[in-house]
Amino acid sequence: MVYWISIILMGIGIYGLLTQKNLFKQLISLAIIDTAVNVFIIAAGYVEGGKAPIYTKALPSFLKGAFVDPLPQALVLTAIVIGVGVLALGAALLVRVKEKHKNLDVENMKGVGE
Amino acid sequence: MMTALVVLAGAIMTVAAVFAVEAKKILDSVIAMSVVSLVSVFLFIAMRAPDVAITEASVGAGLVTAVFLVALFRMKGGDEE
Amino acid sequence: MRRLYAILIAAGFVYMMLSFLGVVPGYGNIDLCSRVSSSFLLKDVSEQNAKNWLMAKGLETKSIEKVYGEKNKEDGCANVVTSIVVNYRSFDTLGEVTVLFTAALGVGLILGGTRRKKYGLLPNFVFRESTRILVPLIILFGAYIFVHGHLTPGGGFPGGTIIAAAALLLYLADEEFFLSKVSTGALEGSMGGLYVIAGLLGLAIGGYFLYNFLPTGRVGNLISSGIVPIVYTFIGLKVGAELSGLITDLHSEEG
Amino acid sequence: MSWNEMLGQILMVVGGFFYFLGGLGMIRMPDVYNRLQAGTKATTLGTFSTVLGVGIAYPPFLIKSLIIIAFVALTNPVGSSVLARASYLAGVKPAPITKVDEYKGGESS
Repeated sequence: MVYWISIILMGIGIYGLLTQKNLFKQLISLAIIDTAVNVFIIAAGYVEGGKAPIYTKALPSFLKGAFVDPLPQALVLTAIVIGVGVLALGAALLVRVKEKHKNLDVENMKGVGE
Repeated sequence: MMTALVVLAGAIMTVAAVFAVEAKKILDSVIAMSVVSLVSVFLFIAMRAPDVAITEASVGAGLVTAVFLVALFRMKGGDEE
Repeated sequence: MRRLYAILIAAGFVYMMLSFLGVVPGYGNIDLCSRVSSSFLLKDVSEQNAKNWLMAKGLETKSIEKVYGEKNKEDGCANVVTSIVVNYRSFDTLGEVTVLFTAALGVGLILGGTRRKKYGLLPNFVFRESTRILVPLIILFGAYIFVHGHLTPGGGFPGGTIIAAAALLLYLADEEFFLSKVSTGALEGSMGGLYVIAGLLGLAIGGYFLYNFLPTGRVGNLISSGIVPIVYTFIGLKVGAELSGLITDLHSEEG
Repeated sequence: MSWNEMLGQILMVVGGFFYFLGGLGMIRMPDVYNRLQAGTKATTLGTFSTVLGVGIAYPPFLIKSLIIIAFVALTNPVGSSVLARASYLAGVKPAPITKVDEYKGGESS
């Protein structure tokens, strides 16, 4: 189920990346792909009926189905923060591009795409 | 119950993503992207990942939207001069 | 025409990913025993309870004693994700922090300046005065999140982001406010240096980089799990200073 | 069910009722300022009531819920006032039924 949601979101992101001529729209498509991939990786570690991976007083029922898998969560925690760095750097670059070329359209820039 | 909520969240995310890609104004697009991030927080909670959920809520939905809005505001400010 | 090609490519990608779904295990049907060790799953907050439970099940008690008696890699953290992120994948986190630093450095090189960019917004009395009350509380909340990172959900990265949100609030409330580049740079650099020094201390004492050399205490206490809360405090302050510097760069101009 | 759980759940139901009133106001009110007023006032009361109900029903959460109430009381009115001011400065006209506009001509801060 969640696999389907994230794959459809990735498809929408790729579609936006291919069709939109505005650079800011392409950055937003990249952000959508980022979120979708994170959802996909978390879904790969979900165990039906599992608990959140935090030790509490009650001991988990024996092994199978005790926790969800904590390793994808740690990886996604890294991926989210790096995504912020990438998107902020992209936004800063776009501010400069706008100052230089006066617009963000890929096909109307001087010296680009001709 | 949980499955129905997950399906609803997926529907909202898909509609918001299509709107974010196809909207005419970039401001609408940024807000729709933030909606996608916020609903994905619910998916993370449904998949028992509270750590990722709190990080996505503060970093992905909060800071990225703020940075995009500030960058957009700078661009708009440059337009009027 | 362009849209048609885009739809075709996106549909091809979706078809490829859906056929790939046959390889990964189905949603929710993962056998966790094949992924992690059993002693990892058998830790508990209350020691006595766990022993009784194991005795009642007729299982061997050796593993549970090993968990409480010796140091193993996940020692002391109640939150497993934290123990993965800052205990035995800590070198990875050091690289992640470096990537974030590089991104903030890039933003500073592209947009940075020494003067506050003014938009000519009118000052708002209510917002400015309430921001003065709120900002210390927000910073306190961020500190709470990253100090309790090994017990509750949260940790250094969301805590640092909340601190950066306080800086963003100050920028929105006051047209004159400008965070000095020196202060954020000094805080960030010293915290990154302390992280590396903690790793080198582990190398000197335990034999490998970022070894958890402090006593680990009991699972669930605030002062437990060795250097994990200390390292998370470093990460939280570093990320907060970095993102505050990033927001400062976005609000500044040359001149 | 002990008395404190009962009291807490009654408070939670009252909070849900206030949320419902806030949602109704969002639909029924004519312009953005009235909607902000409905959305903020009703949901602030609803949050107070719900969080206090949780704190009374489960006493370990009482202090945390009081802190949350203090936070909400600080942030919610400020956010609402800033939103209203921003929409006024952006040129959103109030509904024609409005009689008094004290904000016209700038503020006196």
